[in-house]
Amino acid sequence: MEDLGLKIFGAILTTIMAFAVGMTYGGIVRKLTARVQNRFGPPFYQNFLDLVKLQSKKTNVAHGFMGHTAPVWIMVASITVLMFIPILNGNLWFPNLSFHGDLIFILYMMVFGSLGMALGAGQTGNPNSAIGVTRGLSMMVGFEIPFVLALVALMVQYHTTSIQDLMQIQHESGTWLIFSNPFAFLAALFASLGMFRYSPFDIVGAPAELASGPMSEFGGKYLGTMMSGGSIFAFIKLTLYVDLFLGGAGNPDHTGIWATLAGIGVLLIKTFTLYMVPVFYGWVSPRYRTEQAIRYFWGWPTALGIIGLIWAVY
Amino acid sequence: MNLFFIILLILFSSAILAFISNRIVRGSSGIIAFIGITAASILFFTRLSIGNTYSFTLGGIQMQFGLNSFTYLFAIIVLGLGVLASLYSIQYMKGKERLGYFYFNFVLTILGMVGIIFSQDFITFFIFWEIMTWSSYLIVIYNGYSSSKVGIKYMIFSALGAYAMLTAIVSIKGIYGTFMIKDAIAAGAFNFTDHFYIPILLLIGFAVKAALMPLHVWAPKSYSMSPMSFTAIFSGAMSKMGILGMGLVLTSIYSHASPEVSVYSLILKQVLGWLGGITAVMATIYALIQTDAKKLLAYSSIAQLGYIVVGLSTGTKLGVMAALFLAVVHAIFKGTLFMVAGAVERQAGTTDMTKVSGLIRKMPYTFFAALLSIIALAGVPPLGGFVGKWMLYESLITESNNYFLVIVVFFSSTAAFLYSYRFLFGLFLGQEEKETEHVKEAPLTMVIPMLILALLLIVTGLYPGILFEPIAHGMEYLGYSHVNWDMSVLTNIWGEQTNMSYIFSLIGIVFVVVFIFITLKGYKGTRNVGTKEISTSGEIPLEHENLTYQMDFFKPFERAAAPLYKRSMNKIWNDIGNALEAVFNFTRKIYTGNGQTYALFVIIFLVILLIFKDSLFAN
Amino acid sequence: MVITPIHYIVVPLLAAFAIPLLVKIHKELPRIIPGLVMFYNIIISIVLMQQVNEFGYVSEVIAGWKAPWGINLIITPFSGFLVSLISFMGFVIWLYQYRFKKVIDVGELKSYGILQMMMITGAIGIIITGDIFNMFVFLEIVAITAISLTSFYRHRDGAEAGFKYLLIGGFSSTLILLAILLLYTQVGTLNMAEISERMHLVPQGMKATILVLFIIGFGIEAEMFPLNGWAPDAYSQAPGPTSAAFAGIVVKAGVYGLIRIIFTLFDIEGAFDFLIIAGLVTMIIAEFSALKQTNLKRMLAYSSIGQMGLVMIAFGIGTKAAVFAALFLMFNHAVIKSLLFMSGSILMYNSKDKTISTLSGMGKKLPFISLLFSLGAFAIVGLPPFSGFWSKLYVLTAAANQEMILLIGAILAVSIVEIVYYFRVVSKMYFAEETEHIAIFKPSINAKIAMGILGAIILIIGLYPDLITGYLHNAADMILDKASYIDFVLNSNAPVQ
Amino acid sequence: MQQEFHEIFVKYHEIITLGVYGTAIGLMLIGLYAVLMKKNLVKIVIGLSIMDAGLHLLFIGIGYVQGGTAPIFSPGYEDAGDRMVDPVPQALVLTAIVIGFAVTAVALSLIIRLYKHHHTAKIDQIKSLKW
Repeated sequence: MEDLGLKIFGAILTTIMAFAVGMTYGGIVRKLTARVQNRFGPPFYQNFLDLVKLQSKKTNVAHGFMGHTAPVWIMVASITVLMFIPILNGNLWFPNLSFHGDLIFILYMMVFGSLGMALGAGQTGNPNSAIGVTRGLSMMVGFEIPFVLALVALMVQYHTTSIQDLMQIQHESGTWLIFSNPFAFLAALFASLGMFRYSPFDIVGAPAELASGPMSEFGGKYLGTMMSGGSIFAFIKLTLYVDLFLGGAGNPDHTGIWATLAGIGVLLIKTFTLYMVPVFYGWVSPRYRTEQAIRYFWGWPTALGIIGLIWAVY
Repeated sequence: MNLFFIILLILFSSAILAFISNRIVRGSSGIIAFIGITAASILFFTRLSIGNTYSFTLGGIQMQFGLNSFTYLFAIIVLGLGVLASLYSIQYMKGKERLGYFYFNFVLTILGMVGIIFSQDFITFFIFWEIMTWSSYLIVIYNGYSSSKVGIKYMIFSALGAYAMLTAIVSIKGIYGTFMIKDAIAAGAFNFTDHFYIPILLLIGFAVKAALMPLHVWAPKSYSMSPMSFTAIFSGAMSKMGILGMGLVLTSIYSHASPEVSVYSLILKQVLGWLGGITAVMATIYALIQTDAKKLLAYSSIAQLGYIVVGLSTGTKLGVMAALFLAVVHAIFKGTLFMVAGAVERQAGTTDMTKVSGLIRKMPYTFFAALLSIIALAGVPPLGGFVGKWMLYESLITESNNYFLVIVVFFSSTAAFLYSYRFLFGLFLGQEEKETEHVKEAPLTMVIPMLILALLLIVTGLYPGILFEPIAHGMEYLGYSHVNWDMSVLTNIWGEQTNMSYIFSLIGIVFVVVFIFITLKGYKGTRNVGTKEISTSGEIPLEHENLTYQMDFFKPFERAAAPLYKRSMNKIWNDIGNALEAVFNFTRKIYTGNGQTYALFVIIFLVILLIFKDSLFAN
Repeated sequence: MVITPIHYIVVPLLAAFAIPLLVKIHKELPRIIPGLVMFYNIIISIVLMQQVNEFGYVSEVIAGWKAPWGINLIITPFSGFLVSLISFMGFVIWLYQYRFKKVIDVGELKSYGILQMMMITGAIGIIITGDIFNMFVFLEIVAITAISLTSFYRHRDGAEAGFKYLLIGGFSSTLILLAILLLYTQVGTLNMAEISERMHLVPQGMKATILVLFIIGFGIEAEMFPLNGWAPDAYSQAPGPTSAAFAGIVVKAGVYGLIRIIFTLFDIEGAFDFLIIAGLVTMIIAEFSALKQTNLKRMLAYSSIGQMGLVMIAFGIGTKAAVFAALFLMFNHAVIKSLLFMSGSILMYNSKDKTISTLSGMGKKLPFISLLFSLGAFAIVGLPPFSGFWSKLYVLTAAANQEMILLIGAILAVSIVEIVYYFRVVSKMYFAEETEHIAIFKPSINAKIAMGILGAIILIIGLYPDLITGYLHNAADMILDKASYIDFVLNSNAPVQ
Repeated sequence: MQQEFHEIFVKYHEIITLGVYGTAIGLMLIGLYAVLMKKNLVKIVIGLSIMDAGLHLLFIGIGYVQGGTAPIFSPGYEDAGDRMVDPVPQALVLTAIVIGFAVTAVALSLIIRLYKHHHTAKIDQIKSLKW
């Protein structure tokens, strides 16, 4: 029973950490972007302020049941996936609830939130929301292909569908998967451009074009909760990439408090580095149209993915 | 009298009664059909047990009825869905014309399927197969002549399949001297060494019903043109008869193929798998450009059947299990979805998604059923659909090493999100139409079957084991040994597991917690508004305006995937059909109408025969 | 009075000659007499079939001259089956045509009755006679009456169809006569049993020549391609009951002739293969042609030809199972195609220009007729659980036993074509928008009964084929057992009446 | 006288037989030509009749036994069986002639009707029933 209590405590801690990290990263990116564009920009903790403001709004506008539950779906997806992703390799404090973090389950669970949000956005009746959703879904068909190719390549190469095992393999062999299957990594990296929806793939929210896309009609507690969920999600994606390709963080042999903190530090460095890729790419690229985005993903990234898969098989 | 006959007789007599009774009391047919099917089901599930057989002779042919654990699985689908769909049908069909005709064929179709399930020999199998086919054909054309071309197409392809099957059946008789399915398998009819055409022809026959590419072109319209209460069975149960046959044949091939011909069975695996995969992809991308919800679902059915075929084609334990699991789950959610479409059609008058929107407030229960089914369809955890998808992927990756096929299937199932969303959004979300103001929730007898099915999806997600049990027995009947299963833990052969009840409780807890949080927080300050109250550039749309985004929903995707839309199988078949008709038209020109020409034919024929008489009529 | 085979021929023949006399007594008599005659024929059939079951064969020697010198009538399980079928179909057709046209002038009625009686006489004669020249005479009787009946309606197309039939029929008679002549010069007898016995004496080349002549002669009546140019025209122009009679009676006699020649008279293996090929070509061309027809009866005619092709194929396979299947097919074809022609004729009378496209909405106006037509259509394409399925199944099984996989494929491919055009009609009838309203000619109750009987047979045989398979097995045995036939006819000690 | 005639007959028997056969076959071919090539309905029917006539002649020719007598058994001619003409073909021909007559009659009546409706007797113009 003690074990369970520890796990629950760990789970809550993980969630909070993921939330904090995600929000902070978002703030930092806002700041950096502003600097690049020669603006002063908000402070890095601006996202927290926004959240506080949203959550403390007195009046909230609800657009019916699906609109009401949309944030719930997002939170469910975020937290559930978070629970299944190993944050630190073999560390008790960040429980691996995952019975090995099954990749296929995670792939599908990640859609859960988007689906809920899409339905909620649909119910609001705002055409911009629906357009945003269709764009998002269409683009998803684009970037999932290289992403899945990369994942299948990993699964095939190492005969496992578990993230934990993949991390363990990297830990034991000392070689990150980025080196043992670079093509798969590249494919996944390209896919991540779409996943983070920074320019040129910011066609879903498409500021100034679709208002804010699916989010258009949400405000107050709803938008606040959605933002929290989204931040957790950003952290999840980054951690997933790090776990899969960059060797993960943490050391199963040392689980002391200092080792854990060091692990978190490593994780933060790795994730932040990774995060900068789409952000940098976004700084220099104008927005694609949806079909261009899809075509983009079906081009080189998919080819790389196929090469990666062939690489893995032979 | 034997129980098999009694069940068939109950169904048959209720078909006849339904036909007659409508002339006496209008609208009573539906109730009679429902009672008949229910009675048959009760009898089936209470009195009949696996292993019962009954032999008899008809027309000089030894025949046998029986029930084995493999067919029992399909009996669950057919009878379960049959009872619910007929209950649903009572209200759905109310007030329509020719109800006697409809229910007669409705019950006959079920009779046909039950007969197929009972058959232990090919002849009864074929007889019931054909009964099922023509009775369903009669329902397909029920809606009128506009759809009769559709009916013809359905019938042509069904006949193509059925006759391919018949050829194989009589060949088995000719070569192995038996019509019994078990004996034929034991005699090696499917062992692929010689007479390899037998299993191929059988597979073609089943592939038609399973709407496998390139034999699927009948399906989209046939599914969408029939009354929805029937399509629930049509797509949910009848397509599974094809799966039943394919399962039987494929597993026999895989388990009986001798080593020296294993390369052929490998080719077969690949061909079937890829056909299934391509079916899934093509049907999906066609589904997402539809504007009629019924057609969307029809294409989606084809795509789902493609997954099932992929699963069957692997021939591995997990793959076949995934296929059979998906078959059951598909029956459940596609049955529900067609019922949903039917409910919308009945209440709102149309299922054209460009004309209907915002029904969620009007038909909340229907929406709920649709939502659960769509989640299952998309394969999103934690419902039953995910379990099937998980097993399918795992089997492809871990067991049959068919990696690129995984990608194809995955592409299809990702694109499936698009039409899933389209369906829910198009019918239930968006702004409310003025024309649909009067719409009310569907009657109770329609809602109940939908909700029962939707709840079944939750159960199959939480405890997939209740389906694994009959599936495992069925697979053991087919020749797989030691089929392991757990109540709610999925395991692949690398030993990795996914615990469904665990996932389920996690999602449940988080959902409830966050839901309570979001509901209670600032509960008083929450203002519920209608769909017209939106912030479009600071203006509120007028009452009569509808801003819902419905036209060209996935146009960008369509443009991106344009090459895939270029060649439609339908067009190819139409071209073939037209070419054949031209040939036929040319052929009949032989009958010139001139008597003298005919006389000339006679003489020419005479001369030819006389010239070749020695070679033709040698002793 | 003792019932003997001669009654089969004498009674209808007498009736034919009596009709012009009896019409003087009462003008309704020509309507009734054929029915009585056919009913009597059914009674004969029942009695004789019982005897056949008991003794195996029943024969009658005419005028006391024993075979091979005299003409003998012989009823075997095979010919007995066919004459029973013809008698039965004759009766049903009579039931159907009774009051087919309410107002009809006596002259027409009279001649129709005469011709019909003659036709049945001829058809039965072909089947039960044991003498080849006698067979020829009966064949000519059938041909001439059939031609007259084809052009019975005095519109222009009837005469055209009749003339074509006559032209080709003329060839048929000439060739058969020539064949008989050649055969006679070789074996010096006309009795079929004796011919068969002496056949081995005939030189090979001559034998083949004679066979070719016979095949073409009877092939014309049996609608073999390319000798069947007359058939679609004749079927489509003849009055409704006559079309049914063509399918149920005339063609059966033609096929019987062909089969008798090939199975009993000759022992040439190649003829069987030839039958398969000819049957296949016949079937394919006919079904292809049927697809694009606009006239319902013409479509049915082509379909009928196609069915006969299938019968030929089945006989051509030549094994016992195949012959059994062929007989079953003949039975089904008689019943089903007659039903189709009967109901189709009524449908046609109610359409403006006799095309399929004007049939829309018939399902509502004439529900019973449409239902029966659909039943027939379902049965003829071989859908279970109707009788047509079994015959098709047996044919295919027989073919499969010989491993003729391509043949099976061809038969079934053609069946798909068949399905297309039949189902096109059915869906048109029930599901098309009603075209403009025209006055409906309702069939009389007796016509409905007649069609109902046929429909019931289709269903009952379909559900329980064992009712007739026994007879068919006996008949099939007989066809193949040439020796015992010869033995019986020539050295018979069995009861000769 | 009779003896002389008989001798001459025997002498030319083969020629005559050949002549009979030749005539018969020639007639049949002429008839066939008329049926296949002539466009006029009446000519076609005439062709049919000629063809039949040729066939009948062939029958008689084949049935003839050289120097045969009438096929009647009567007192004093008990041995006639050996040298009488085969009666069967003659009987057949009689029947066939009757049949041919009937066919011709029907044909002519049909031609009359055809002419009435089509106002032509050309067979290639009477094909409203085709395909």
